[in-house]
Amino acid sequence: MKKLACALGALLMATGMASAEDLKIGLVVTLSGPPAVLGKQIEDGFKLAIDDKDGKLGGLDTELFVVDSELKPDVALTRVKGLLERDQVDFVVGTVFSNVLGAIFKPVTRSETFLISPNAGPSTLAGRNCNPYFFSTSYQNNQNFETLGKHAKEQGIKSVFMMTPNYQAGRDAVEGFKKYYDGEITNEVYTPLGHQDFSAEIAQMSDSGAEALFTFMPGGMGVRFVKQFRESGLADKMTFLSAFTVDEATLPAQKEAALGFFGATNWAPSMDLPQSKKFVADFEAKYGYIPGGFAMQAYDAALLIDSAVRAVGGDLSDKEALRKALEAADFESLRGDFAFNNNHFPIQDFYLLRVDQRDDGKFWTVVDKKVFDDHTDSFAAECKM
Amino acid sequence: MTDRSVTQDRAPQGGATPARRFGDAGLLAGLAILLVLALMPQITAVAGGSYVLNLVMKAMILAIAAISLDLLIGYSGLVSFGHAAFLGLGSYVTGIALTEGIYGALPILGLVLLICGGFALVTGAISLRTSGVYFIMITLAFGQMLFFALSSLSSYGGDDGLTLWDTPDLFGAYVFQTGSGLFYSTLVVLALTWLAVGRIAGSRFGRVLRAGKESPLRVGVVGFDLYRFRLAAYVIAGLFAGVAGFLMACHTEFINPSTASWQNSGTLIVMVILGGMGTRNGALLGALFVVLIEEALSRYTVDWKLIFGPMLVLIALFAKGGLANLLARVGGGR
Amino acid sequence: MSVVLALDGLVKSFGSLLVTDNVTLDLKPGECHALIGPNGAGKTTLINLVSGTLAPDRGKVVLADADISRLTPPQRALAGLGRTFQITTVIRSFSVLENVALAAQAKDGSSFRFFGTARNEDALNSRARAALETIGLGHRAAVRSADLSHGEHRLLELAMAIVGAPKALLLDEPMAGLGKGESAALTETLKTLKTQIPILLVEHDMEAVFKLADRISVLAYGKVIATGTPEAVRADEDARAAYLGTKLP
Amino acid sequence: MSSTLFLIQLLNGAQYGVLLFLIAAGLTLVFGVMGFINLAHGVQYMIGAYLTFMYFGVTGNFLTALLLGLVTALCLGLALEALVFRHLYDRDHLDQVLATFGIILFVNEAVKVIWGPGTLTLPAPEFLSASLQLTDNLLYPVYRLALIVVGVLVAAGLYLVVTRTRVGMLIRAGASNADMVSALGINIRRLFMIVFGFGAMLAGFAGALAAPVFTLEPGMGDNLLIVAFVVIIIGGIGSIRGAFIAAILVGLIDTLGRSLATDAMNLIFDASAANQIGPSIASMLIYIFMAAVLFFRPQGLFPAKGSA
Repeated sequence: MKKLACALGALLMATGMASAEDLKIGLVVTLSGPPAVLGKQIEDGFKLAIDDKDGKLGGLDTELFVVDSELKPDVALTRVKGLLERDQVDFVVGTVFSNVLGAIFKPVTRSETFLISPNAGPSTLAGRNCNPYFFSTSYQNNQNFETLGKHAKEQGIKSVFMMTPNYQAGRDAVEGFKKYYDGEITNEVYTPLGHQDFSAEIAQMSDSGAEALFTFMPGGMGVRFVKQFRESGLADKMTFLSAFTVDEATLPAQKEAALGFFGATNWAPSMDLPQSKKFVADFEAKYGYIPGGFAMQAYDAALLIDSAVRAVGGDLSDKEALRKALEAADFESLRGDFAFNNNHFPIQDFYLLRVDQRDDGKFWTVVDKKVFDDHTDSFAAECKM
Repeated sequence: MTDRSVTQDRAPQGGATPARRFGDAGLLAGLAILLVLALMPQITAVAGGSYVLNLVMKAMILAIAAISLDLLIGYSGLVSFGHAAFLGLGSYVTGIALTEGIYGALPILGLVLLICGGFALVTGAISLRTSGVYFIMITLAFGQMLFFALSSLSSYGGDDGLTLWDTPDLFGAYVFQTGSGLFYSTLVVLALTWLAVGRIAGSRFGRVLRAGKESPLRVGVVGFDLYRFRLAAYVIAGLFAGVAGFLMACHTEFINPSTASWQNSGTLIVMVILGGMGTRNGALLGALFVVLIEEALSRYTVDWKLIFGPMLVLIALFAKGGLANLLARVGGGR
Repeated sequence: MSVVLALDGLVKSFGSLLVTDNVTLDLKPGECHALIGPNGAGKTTLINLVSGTLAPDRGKVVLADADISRLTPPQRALAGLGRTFQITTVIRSFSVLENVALAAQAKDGSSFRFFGTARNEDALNSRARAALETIGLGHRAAVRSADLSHGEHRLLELAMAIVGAPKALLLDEPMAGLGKGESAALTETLKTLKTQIPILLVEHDMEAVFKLADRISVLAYGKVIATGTPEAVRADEDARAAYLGTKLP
Repeated sequence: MSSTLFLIQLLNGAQYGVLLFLIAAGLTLVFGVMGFINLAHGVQYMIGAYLTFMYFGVTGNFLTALLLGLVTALCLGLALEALVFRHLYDRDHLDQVLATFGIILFVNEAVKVIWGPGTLTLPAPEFLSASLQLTDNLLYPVYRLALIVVGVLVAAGLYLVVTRTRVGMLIRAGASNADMVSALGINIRRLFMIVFGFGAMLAGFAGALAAPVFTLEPGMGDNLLIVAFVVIIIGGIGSIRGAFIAAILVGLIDTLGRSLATDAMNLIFDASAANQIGPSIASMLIYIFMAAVLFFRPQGLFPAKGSA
């Protein structure tokens, strides 16, 4: 019994350490399993921003606590409570995935800690459950898909085959696309999450006679699908419209198989803006890979915190003032135009992107055309803020 | 036929065996663990803070599910690989009830018991036709079916899950609100589960289950329809796990299909084996161990599984009977 | 009631193989009826048909004037058919007493009682102890049954079979694996026991069979080829032929 | 659905089934013969894929890489057997579950640390990189056809080994009565070691073959392990024939289910509900199938213990 008590004591000590710093930020990302690639981008992007500010965001010594959500909502919840109660962070930045954000949302905002999402943007948090303590430097999930829908309509594409994973983000993708696209939809196919073999779906595509494919296959699913799609020969017959399927996270594995495929989002590493060019160059030099939107949004999240803390002169206790400062978004975003809407989601431009090969042989995305100018999400009206 | 007092002399304990004496030590150890848990709010106030208390609460809720699973694995020889389904179902019934405007804890718990019991009755009736590894897999199958069903509940968040903005109340008292109210409610449920499973194991009913674990044939031949006993045990375990699901929904203020995933079912099994099967204390210790060690290790490295994995292997290889037995040996050696 | 247990025209085949061929035999109060036959004669199948592990294709099993042919093994046990196994199947982690108490519990009201410590139920324990005394295992009541000797296991099985006061006993090779002395002792115990509960005995130990049995039936190729007193069977040509090379004592 | 499409889907289902068989075969042998629940079979599949990937990076030749990968997978399997599994043969099934679960955690994490968390790809061998024109606009990689052929060959080979050879006889005898085999003077431990090493190699082989189609990821074997268990349960534990038939059935049901479930639900529900329910039903299908098989045949389709 005594031994147990000692062990318990040691454990409590180990898990209960905290130290005092000026500005404490908790970063909740997924660092386990294949999605760790995305979590790493966010971590690297955020750290790069802190480095660029010489370790002081808003002029305060900054301490960063990185925790791994393991893509398990309950694990994320436990660790976030650790950040809030043990480490007493001033900001929580996260997450990659909507389900993890949903799990941590209530405890973080209830503790009146500002929560900034560098990626996940579920519709409920943009709409009826918007919150004074929640900000997003990314987008509302549907917006990338709306971009593709609008593009498809503008191009006069007559029929589309839709395929997304069978989960909430997949459903949002279909809904977002349909909001602007009014042509024929030949099929709506939902695959299991983590799907391995797309041959059955590809056979359906070839049979459907659709003019274009709309898909959303993040991570490893995207790598497998793009490879199998290219092998099937359909790439020459259907226009490939996608989001999060051919991006900087997956292109290193997809390589030429993805060449010429379309994506859509709010930024591309090839973008011709001085701050963006510097960011991409620094990032590549430091981490050895091309940053994607995840890294950019994390970098912006750090800049946002920097600007707000600076504006309130480092006084983190006046939450009202701090919120005002955050809402002002007084920083130079890597993507160019950036302002917050009433629901604390960005008002920004959206682009159609195309996969291209750089001179050094690496693959990245380039802007094909601007689809939306100062786009606001569709749920802001539901937000009573 | 024979003078009873004479035979009483020969076997004064009514058939006391070493196992019986061990059981008494187990009772004390279990009470000691529960006492330490009861003092956790005070202990964590000194070291660890509310974060550690939260962890302990999470472990306690999982311990309720693990102890109920031990009724199946440890006492009945039924390795259910779908026990997390009841956790998931319990939390979803709670979450959906709250969303639909039912706030009373009693009606919600009634619904949880009704639905989890019904699910256990139907799936158990089918699963118990099989045995051994086939039983493991068919319970997995039902767990997966429920998981996919919960994931497809689009109006309740689909696989993104659902944040719960309300808390069940008991006659206007918020004893299930996260914080000390929920802590003591959980403690009470945990203690009741621990007691109940112990009582059940020692009862006539439990004796049939334990005998059936060793020799289903023998139990049938003396005149028991083991299927009915096992089905009842399966339903009882499902009810306890369902209540654990209710507490989990209150604790996390969030429901998510991953609660019902096969990985979670696996974790519950690991808790039971790790702690020691057929001893309620084992499941209790196993749950505490897994939750606390995971969290402590993950503080040091993202790749904590590189340490935790071999730890499990070593326990499997060298700690026969799991942590509870290890503890008993340490206790006995004093 | 002149017949306790009757097998009436039992037939069972596995595919095209007829393993039980129209077997009819009965068991009267106070007697021991032994069933003998060479290996492969269908004794095991017959036992399974009687105890309910297998269902007959035709024919019926009647216990105390009630047709039990369609009952499950537990139901047959409750109806009053006690049995032991060729291979010992006791609950090894239970004490000897608790094994027997478990069997007693089956016949004593509902076992769907979730509270109360079964181990402390005096009514069950005293009946169990009485059964143990009857077969001479009373002094081992507190021992974990895994620690019993092989012979003691057989006795424990017997105690479990009789504690519910069955109407008939079905013993499957109770002497198997016993030493000479143990076997003789068990024979004596059974001799007393059969006066209270008639016994259908399947046994290889011919010495014990001829000492115990009041009647013997010889089974060959699934058929009963001879039935009668030990003396009559000893003299029977067919029985001798079936045991070709084996000398009946 | 047109009949051409239906035929193509049958082909796809068969191909998935064959791959499942390659994974399930080793599992059912180890499980059936040794009565050992090896949850680590999935990570052995992953190891096979990653080793082949690594050797491909060095040699640039798929077949050489595959061969080297298999040898290494075999060695790792034997090492695991000697370090862990050997000490658990006589123990409770659940101790085996705990130990092999620990191995899963460790190996998945180790792979992530060594090769990184990202998805990796392995090209198909040069001589199989062509494609067949299946319909006017659909190509079918020859590699996938080769996969079916290899799977069928492995199935036939295994079946012959188990039913016709002395080792096969020992394997079957060892499954039904280990004591008897020992009594015959056979070293049952060595037999188990061989079976285990072979099972690990078979899993690695499946992983290496699947890599060009399915890509590589840490944890890539976990979900397939569950499906492989479903396969061997449906087929009957220890039965090669059962595993093969069940694998093909599961492959077909899963593939056809995914392409038909939504259409089928459209007959009952309106379009949006069908889109909601169909994919969920498709995901559940193999589990529903397993539960149904076990309901009618609690020991699987080919329960004969110890037979092939």
